[in-house]
Amino acid sequence: MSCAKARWSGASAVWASDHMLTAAILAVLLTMMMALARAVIGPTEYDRMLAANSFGTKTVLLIALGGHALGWHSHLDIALLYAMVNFVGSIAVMRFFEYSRPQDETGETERNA
Amino acid sequence: MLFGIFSLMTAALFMDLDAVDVAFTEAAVGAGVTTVLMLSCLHLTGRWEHQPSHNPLLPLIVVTVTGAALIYGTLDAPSLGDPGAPVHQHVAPRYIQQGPAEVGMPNMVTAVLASYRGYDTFGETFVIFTAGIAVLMLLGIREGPESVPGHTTVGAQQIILRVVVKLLIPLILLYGLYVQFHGDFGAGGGFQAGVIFATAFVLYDLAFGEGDTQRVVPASWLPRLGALGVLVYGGVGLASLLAGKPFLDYSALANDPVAGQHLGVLIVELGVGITVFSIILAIFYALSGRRHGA
Amino acid sequence: MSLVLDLLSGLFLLLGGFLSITGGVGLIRLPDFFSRVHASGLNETLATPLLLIGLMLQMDWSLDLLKVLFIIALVLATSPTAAHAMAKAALHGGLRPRAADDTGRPEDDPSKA
Amino acid sequence: MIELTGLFNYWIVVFLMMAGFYVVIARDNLVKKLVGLALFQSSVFLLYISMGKVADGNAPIYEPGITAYSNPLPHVLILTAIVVGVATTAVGLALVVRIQEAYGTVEEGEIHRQDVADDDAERPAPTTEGDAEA
Repeated sequence: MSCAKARWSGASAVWASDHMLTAAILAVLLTMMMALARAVIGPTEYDRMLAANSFGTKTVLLIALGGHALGWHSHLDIALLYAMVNFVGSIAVMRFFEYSRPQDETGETERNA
Repeated sequence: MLFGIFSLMTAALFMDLDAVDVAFTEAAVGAGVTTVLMLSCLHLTGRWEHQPSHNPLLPLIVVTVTGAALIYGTLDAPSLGDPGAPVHQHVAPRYIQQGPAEVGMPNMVTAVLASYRGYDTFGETFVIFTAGIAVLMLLGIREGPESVPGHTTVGAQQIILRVVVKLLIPLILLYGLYVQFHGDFGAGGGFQAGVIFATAFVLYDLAFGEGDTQRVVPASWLPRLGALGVLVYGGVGLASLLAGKPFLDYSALANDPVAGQHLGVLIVELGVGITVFSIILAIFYALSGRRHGA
Repeated sequence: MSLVLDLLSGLFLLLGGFLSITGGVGLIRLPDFFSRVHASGLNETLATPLLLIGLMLQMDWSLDLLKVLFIIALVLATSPTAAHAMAKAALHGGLRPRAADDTGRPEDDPSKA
Repeated sequence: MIELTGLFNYWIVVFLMMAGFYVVIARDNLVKKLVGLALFQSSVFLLYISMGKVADGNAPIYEPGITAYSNPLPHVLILTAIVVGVATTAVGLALVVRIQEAYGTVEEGEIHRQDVADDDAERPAPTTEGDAEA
């Protein structure tokens, strides 16, 4: 293993890690697609909520990684902000469902067209 | 529900278009505040909608025709990223070339926002203030805690959530301050910071209930705070007027014009931040206070 | 030194990307809400720090490193909390884990999956 | 064809705008209409921002050695517009809430029916139709 490492030039290691970055971005994008699919098909609201939350976290990752790869300005500020706001959004949605559940059981469900 | 996701994507798109500040705002506003407000309203009006009573075909045709016309219209438009487009010809080059020297801050967006286009921003702040007042007139804030503080029913089961929220809120507030005062150098400024601050309190409200939050920030403060923000902004303008310069010309605020600009922008951003924070929190109080009363 | 860093970074990014995709697959494939919460929650909690550490190893010393560290801390705090809160809200709202109904072997139920 | 591919940003904007427009005119639910308006609004944001983009430009934050920046002016306009948009959306939501309290529904057709019924009950005079219009 150490022999193999020694034969690697610095340039090829940079090349490898650059491609790892690309691969990681692609992986995150793929996960976002899956989360989106779950959000669209999700049978219950909770599934949608979960997918949205997951999607948000992956967006944080995408902005952090992609911003680094593309050299965006101050992308980390935005990623940080996202990580906060996404949490707030998830909690808000959760609260909303928790509140509105009893109403559904008292006759609102029939209207679900 | 998917609206939140949509705004996340929009912000990522803005990033790619170099609009750091806009992405920042959209991130702060779209995912958090808009979702919360929409949900509060949905909660009041019921979650399910009736089937549309009329045929969807006619709107579809209207939309298709309009869209086709618009797309036909775009054929003459300058293509994406063309530096020769008319947008880039008039005042923008001056902002870019002279801005850093004249206003003395690297972030041109903040410079244009607060200094060159100070009138516009003053107007926008007023619009926000007016909108907040309108919401308050329509709904009103339920004053005072209706539940015994510390014994809220909401989220009483969610102990983990409460602890994490408690840990998180100082961080969010700190970050809001950073955004507020770092706006001269990087993405950020009063609008975003105000929204972030409001988000922190909204989070507290969501986890601990109305009563506790109103003990921290009483609802009666908020309209006054909003007015204070607008007054701070206008006061800077008046100060420069009294110093013998045009309204909102910050060069008059210090001996060195650039330092004066910097000072003016800082104060103005602070005013904007205060207004945005208090108005958004007031709107949230108004919408969520109805929840229990209705 | 930089060679080791690059290799490590690539390793972290690869692992993180793999975990992220695994979470996405779990989000799509698992049969009910609670297992999906577990897939997404656990994967986010591990994949995000891995990816971000991989990113950190590629960056120069600056304030940005601290920001990434903040993002990691934030995601580590919020992601499990959000997952926990959502699962609790779902349980509170009347959703039951499938395995609780029977002996633990979920039968094939096309209406739910 | 190369000319055309540079225009795709407008097409995305048009698509978004029309999606929002469709929601506004085809849905009865007032909250849905507001969501549609917000969608419409963000398509306009996108239009402005994409117009401000300069190829190979950088974010408009001054750094030594960089000469090409994207246009900061649209950014400023849209930045304020987003926050103002939230405030105005909130006004719309507040109105919807009041309508809900007054009529017990947020469906447009239902509200209209109640309005017409109210007018009929108040004034059975032949001027009913004109009043319903107003």
